[in-house]
Amino acid sequence: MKYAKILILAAFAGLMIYGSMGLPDRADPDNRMHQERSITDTVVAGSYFIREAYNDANTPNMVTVVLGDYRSIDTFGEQVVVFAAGLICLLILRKFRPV
Amino acid sequence: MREQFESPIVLLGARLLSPYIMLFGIYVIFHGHYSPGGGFQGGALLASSIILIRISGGRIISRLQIREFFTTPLAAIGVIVYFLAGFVAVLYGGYFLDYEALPFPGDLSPAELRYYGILVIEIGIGIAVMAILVMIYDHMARGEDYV
Amino acid sequence: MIETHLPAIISLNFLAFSVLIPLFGIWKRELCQPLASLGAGISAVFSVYGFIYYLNEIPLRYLFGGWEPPVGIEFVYDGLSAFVIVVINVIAFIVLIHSRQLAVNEFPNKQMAYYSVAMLLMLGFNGMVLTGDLFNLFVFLEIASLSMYALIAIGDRAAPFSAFRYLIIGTAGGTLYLLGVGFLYTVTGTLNIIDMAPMLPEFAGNTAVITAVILMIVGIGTKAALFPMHGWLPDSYTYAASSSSALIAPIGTKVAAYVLIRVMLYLFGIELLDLVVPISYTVGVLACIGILYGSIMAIAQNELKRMLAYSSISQIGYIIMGISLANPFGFIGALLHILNHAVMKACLFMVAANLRHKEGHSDISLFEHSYRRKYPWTMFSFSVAAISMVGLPPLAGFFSKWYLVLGTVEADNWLFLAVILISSLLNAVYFFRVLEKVYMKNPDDEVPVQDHVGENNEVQPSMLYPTMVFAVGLILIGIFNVAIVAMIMNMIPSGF
Amino acid sequence: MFDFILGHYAYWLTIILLCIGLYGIMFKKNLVKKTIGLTILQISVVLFWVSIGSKWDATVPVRDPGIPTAEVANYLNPLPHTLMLTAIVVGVATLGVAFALLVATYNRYKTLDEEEILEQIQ
Amino acid sequence: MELTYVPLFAVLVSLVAVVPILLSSHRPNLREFWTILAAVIKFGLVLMLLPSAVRGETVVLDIIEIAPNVPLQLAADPFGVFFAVIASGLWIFTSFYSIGYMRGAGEKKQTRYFASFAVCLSSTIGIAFSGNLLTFVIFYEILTLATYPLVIHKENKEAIAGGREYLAYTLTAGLMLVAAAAMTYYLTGTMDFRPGGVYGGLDISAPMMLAVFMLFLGGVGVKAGIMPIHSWLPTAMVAPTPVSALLHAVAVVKSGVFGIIRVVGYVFGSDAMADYSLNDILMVIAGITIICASLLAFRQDNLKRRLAYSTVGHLSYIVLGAALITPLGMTGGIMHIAAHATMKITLFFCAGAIYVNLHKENISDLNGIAKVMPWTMGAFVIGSMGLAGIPPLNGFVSKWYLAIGSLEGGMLVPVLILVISGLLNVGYFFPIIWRAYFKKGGPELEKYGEASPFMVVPIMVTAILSIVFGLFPDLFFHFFELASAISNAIFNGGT
Amino acid sequence: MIWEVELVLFLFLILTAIVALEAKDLLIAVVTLTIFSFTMALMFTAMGGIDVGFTEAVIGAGVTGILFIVALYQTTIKTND
Repeated sequence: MKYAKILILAAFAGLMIYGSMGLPDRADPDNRMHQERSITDTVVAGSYFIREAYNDANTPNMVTVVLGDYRSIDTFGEQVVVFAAGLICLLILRKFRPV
Repeated sequence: MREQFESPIVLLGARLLSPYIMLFGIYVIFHGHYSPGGGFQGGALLASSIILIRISGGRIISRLQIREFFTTPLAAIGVIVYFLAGFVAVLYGGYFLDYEALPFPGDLSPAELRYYGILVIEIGIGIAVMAILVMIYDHMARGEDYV
Repeated sequence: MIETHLPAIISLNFLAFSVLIPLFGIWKRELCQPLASLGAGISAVFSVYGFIYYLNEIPLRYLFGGWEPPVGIEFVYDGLSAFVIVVINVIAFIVLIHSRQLAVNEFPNKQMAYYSVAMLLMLGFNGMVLTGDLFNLFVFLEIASLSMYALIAIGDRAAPFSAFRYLIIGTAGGTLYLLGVGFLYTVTGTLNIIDMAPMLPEFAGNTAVITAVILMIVGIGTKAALFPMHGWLPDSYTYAASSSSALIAPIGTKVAAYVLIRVMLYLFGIELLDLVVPISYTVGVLACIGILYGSIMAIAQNELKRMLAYSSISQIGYIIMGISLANPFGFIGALLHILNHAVMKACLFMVAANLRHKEGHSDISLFEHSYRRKYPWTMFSFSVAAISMVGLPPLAGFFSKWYLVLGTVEADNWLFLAVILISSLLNAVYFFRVLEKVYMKNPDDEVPVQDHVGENNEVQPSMLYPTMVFAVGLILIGIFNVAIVAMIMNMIPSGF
Repeated sequence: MFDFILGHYAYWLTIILLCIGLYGIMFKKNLVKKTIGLTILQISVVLFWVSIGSKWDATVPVRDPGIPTAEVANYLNPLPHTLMLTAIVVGVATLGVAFALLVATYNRYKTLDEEEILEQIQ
Repeated sequence: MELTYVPLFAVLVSLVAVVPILLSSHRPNLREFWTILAAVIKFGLVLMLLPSAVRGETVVLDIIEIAPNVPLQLAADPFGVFFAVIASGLWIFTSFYSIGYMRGAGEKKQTRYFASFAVCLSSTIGIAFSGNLLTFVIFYEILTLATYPLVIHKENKEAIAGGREYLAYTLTAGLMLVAAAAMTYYLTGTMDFRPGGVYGGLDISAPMMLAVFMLFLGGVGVKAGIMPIHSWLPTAMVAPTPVSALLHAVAVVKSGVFGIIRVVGYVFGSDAMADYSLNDILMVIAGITIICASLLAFRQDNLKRRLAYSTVGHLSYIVLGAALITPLGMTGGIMHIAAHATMKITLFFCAGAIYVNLHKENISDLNGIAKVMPWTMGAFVIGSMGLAGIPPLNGFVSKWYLAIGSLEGGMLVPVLILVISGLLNVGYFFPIIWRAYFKKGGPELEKYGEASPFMVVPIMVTAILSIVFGLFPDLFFHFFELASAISNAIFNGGT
Repeated sequence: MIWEVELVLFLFLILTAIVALEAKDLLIAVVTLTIFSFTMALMFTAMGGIDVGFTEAVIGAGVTGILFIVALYQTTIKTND
């Protein structure tokens, strides 16, 4: 079992290094995600945020705009996760006295 | 959680520190539009200030601040604020969470509407995160027990 | 109005109820279960309505915040997601009705939080099915997973520990999925599935994309209990409370399998998957091993719920094998099996719950033939579901196997064909073992039959009827499966 | 070659962190240690996302009136940062649930060692 | 009169009868009344289809689509009607006989017994009228399930072991059939049964064809009891005797051979069989089975087991008829379905009567019983002679056509096999008759008399039927006419 | 972003991660994990993710640490590995 685990760990490391070879250089402004248009000529979300965030929401902090507006359902889901965590603690640790 | 800790110095330090952390947390929530920060960070800071009192003072003192019982409804209120911000937009003909459709009073441009929409949900997040982090702490500190 | 907002209504309705339940629950504890059923019922009605509505409409894309997809997040309500939504919501509705007595019996002092968390679980599953954004999928995955850990932790003495192990494995899986999404995002610069799919052929052969595929399959496979990542499942299902396992077992792994379909067939497409490494074939082989492993382990179990858990591993293998075949028949088989297996497993776990409720155990070695007198209809449901599981016509299980067999034949994949046939036999072994115990008197038993047979002692209607609904549903699905297949055929992804 | 290493060393170091986290999950018997491993794994993934969001010669994603937003290269990509905010909070929620389960487990078995608990279950 | 829905009603009538049978579980007379009513109605419905079948017409009814472009289709073609007439006709006698047997032996759970019996017959008629492979598979599996409660009826260890073995064999077979059907669908694009086959003229590699054929053979061959996979059949003898009679004479095993002829004649077709020399395989298997089963029958002391091995042998006559792929051989094989059914059911009825009356199962205990049960033993003699192929009886007719058929195909070995097997048949039946008639029985026989009329009358009727059909094969049901029409259809590419 | 700073931080991260996993006392492990989180926050800031850095500092280093400590208070700080 221990050797199997070591094998898994090695396989994971190997896979990650193999994958990292195909990744573009870090911080290179020519990366896909930093372009204005994608290769299928659709809008690239990240660049759109930089250009339009202030015009759309009057807010200088782009992260806040993305968080609160463009991807607000993500944030909503995240809030639900936190809410779920609270409820779950209640569920697991609290017992209500029998009626 | 213990009923009470017998360390006045620690308690005093915590009581001195706590309001400033809380103030900073509120600042972070409301200033999230202009600088790093927002609902989560602010909520977490608020929670830290409350938990600080709870750790240093014990149960009896912390009751004077926010009672354990109120954290769950507070969390629900936070979620409901966010949910309503989306739902009201639906009622006024937009998509869910489409702040342009929100009926804020006054004659506001879409960008300003979004500005206030974001502010509303940040407040909702702040309340919920604060309440829930405190809630998790409370449950953990009491262990498995009857209410 | 309703049509436009249908995806949001179906999923977010659960959230509204999960907040409502604590509010009303503090006031009156008995209201929790009806409210939960009501919430699931509303979503079920809307999803059925949406499914019918979909039949004559183009796919619906719900734009949250009104932003166009690559910028904002969308819910994609097309045939595939509408189908799976109907399956999970209707089953959740019926299971929640069934859970009333169980909750009173097993955790009377935790009902309020339980139903609230169950609603969040359904919110997570609905979101996972509907969302068209890879990161949003992760968020909903975490909602569903967290709720799942919690529901599993309610139960026997060992339940929290098994839930903790599941949490470790499941969160690691979710994290790996997130890492895979990160790779994809680095390469393509987008997160939207519909936006990303046409870009990926440009990056064919890129090692990062291949790694991303593997990481995502491993991550989701953990949730789906694909073979090497199945370790959490038997303990969790066994030790969880009966109502939890009846809720989680039919739905949880199916949704993960659905996500695998989305990722493997819609996002990457089968050519891209097999370009450098034959990933789809590897996944298929893993599914095969899982099928055989699950069936063999199920034979060795004495506890009914544990047996069903192992059988789940093997049945999930069928679905994933159907996906990996990547031809129309395999696809039909996989989707039909999502439906069939959900109904069958719900029925079987509910039977186990009924037995636990009445007898206090579900240990197969203690089953006796008086059960058929005591619980005639429960045992009827069990027989129908078991026979359907084995895959005998004209019950539902036969037809999904039939399409899978057609798929393997079309792919010239004799190994998979043999595995399906062998595992059907193994299924027969472990289900007929139970049926034999229930329907036949023990030959070693010297007690005369008349003294031994109990009175009709059937469970109360609130538990019996849901069980029966599934049993009858299996027969109906079997007879009218062609209507379902006709719908599924509209969903077959392009490129097959 | 140097450019390649400069562009990729962060990935490799992140991979080391990921492997440390995975090692903690798989090899440690103590449940708290497993949780620590899980935390390391999660934060490492966050690090990966943040590192891919970086950009040479760009400033933080807060609009500075002196730097034009029309030129995308001037600002960092805010999207990965946003996503990672979410991921961190999800991580802490998971941690909360994990601790609740830990406490419940400890109350039942009076130990946090996985093997001892498994022995007790048998 | 519109015949379209008659096949459906014929299938459904006994299925519907299950409900009143279950409801009247505490009133035996009413329950058995329902059984017999259903049997008579079913037989009448099947007879309604007979004239059109004799004219060579097929009544087709698509009930519902169960897979894209594959309906659940009932098609009462001549072959189906032929089989349905035998099955439903003999069910009437079996019902009467069951009443006598079950009451005589004081069996438990008779309601379950009669209900399963009804389902069994439903699926048998369904098999007979199946219009395509998928329908066939469905009814085939239902038959498997419905027979299981009958096999384990006694619920002792032996019965449970027998039931397990039965399930293991037949479920495996069902799966192989599913695989074979899927491959056929993939290779030919159709699942219909067509006289002359659907594989003709297709360019398929030989190993593939062999694989499909072997899967089919495994699928239907298990129920047909061909040799390496026959062993469930003797084991299943633990069931009550009417069940054995049904299993071995009418429903299950005949469904198997019916399936083999369907596969050979309607799926593969004679051309494909000959082109890929698949018939050789079938013939070798059939020949080996005939000889080995007859030899094994000698070793059995249990009467029912001896009859079981005899059944295994005789089923392979039919398989042999199919394997000859000559029109006359096919005719002989099909005729033997009817002939063997009437004769073997007579023999099993006799065995059951002896068991109920004297509680004797072993051949060595049968000394002198002819004096006690003259009618029963008379019928037994007729049946066994018929099986051995003595001329005036109906076993002779089918054997004759089999022999002619093999000569027509220019083969001598099958004729030889038939002759040897006929001798062996005589060999293993003769000791029974000899003991019954010429050995002196023990004193305890004095207190017994003939079995109850519920049992003796069906025995006599079936015995007489086997004589009548031997003399006039076309009487009443046009068996011979039908059989030759069927083989004509198969070999001349449809009527 | 200055890669020399990042490299130092990376080395420190790896060091703290290993210590956090290998420490024999769970309290030490948790404190080291907090240091790890805080270093990670610095790292995020160095890479330009000021919001992420802030969040990590507050939540990762603050709240997580508190939760760990409370969990240990409820259970035990003994460990075998």
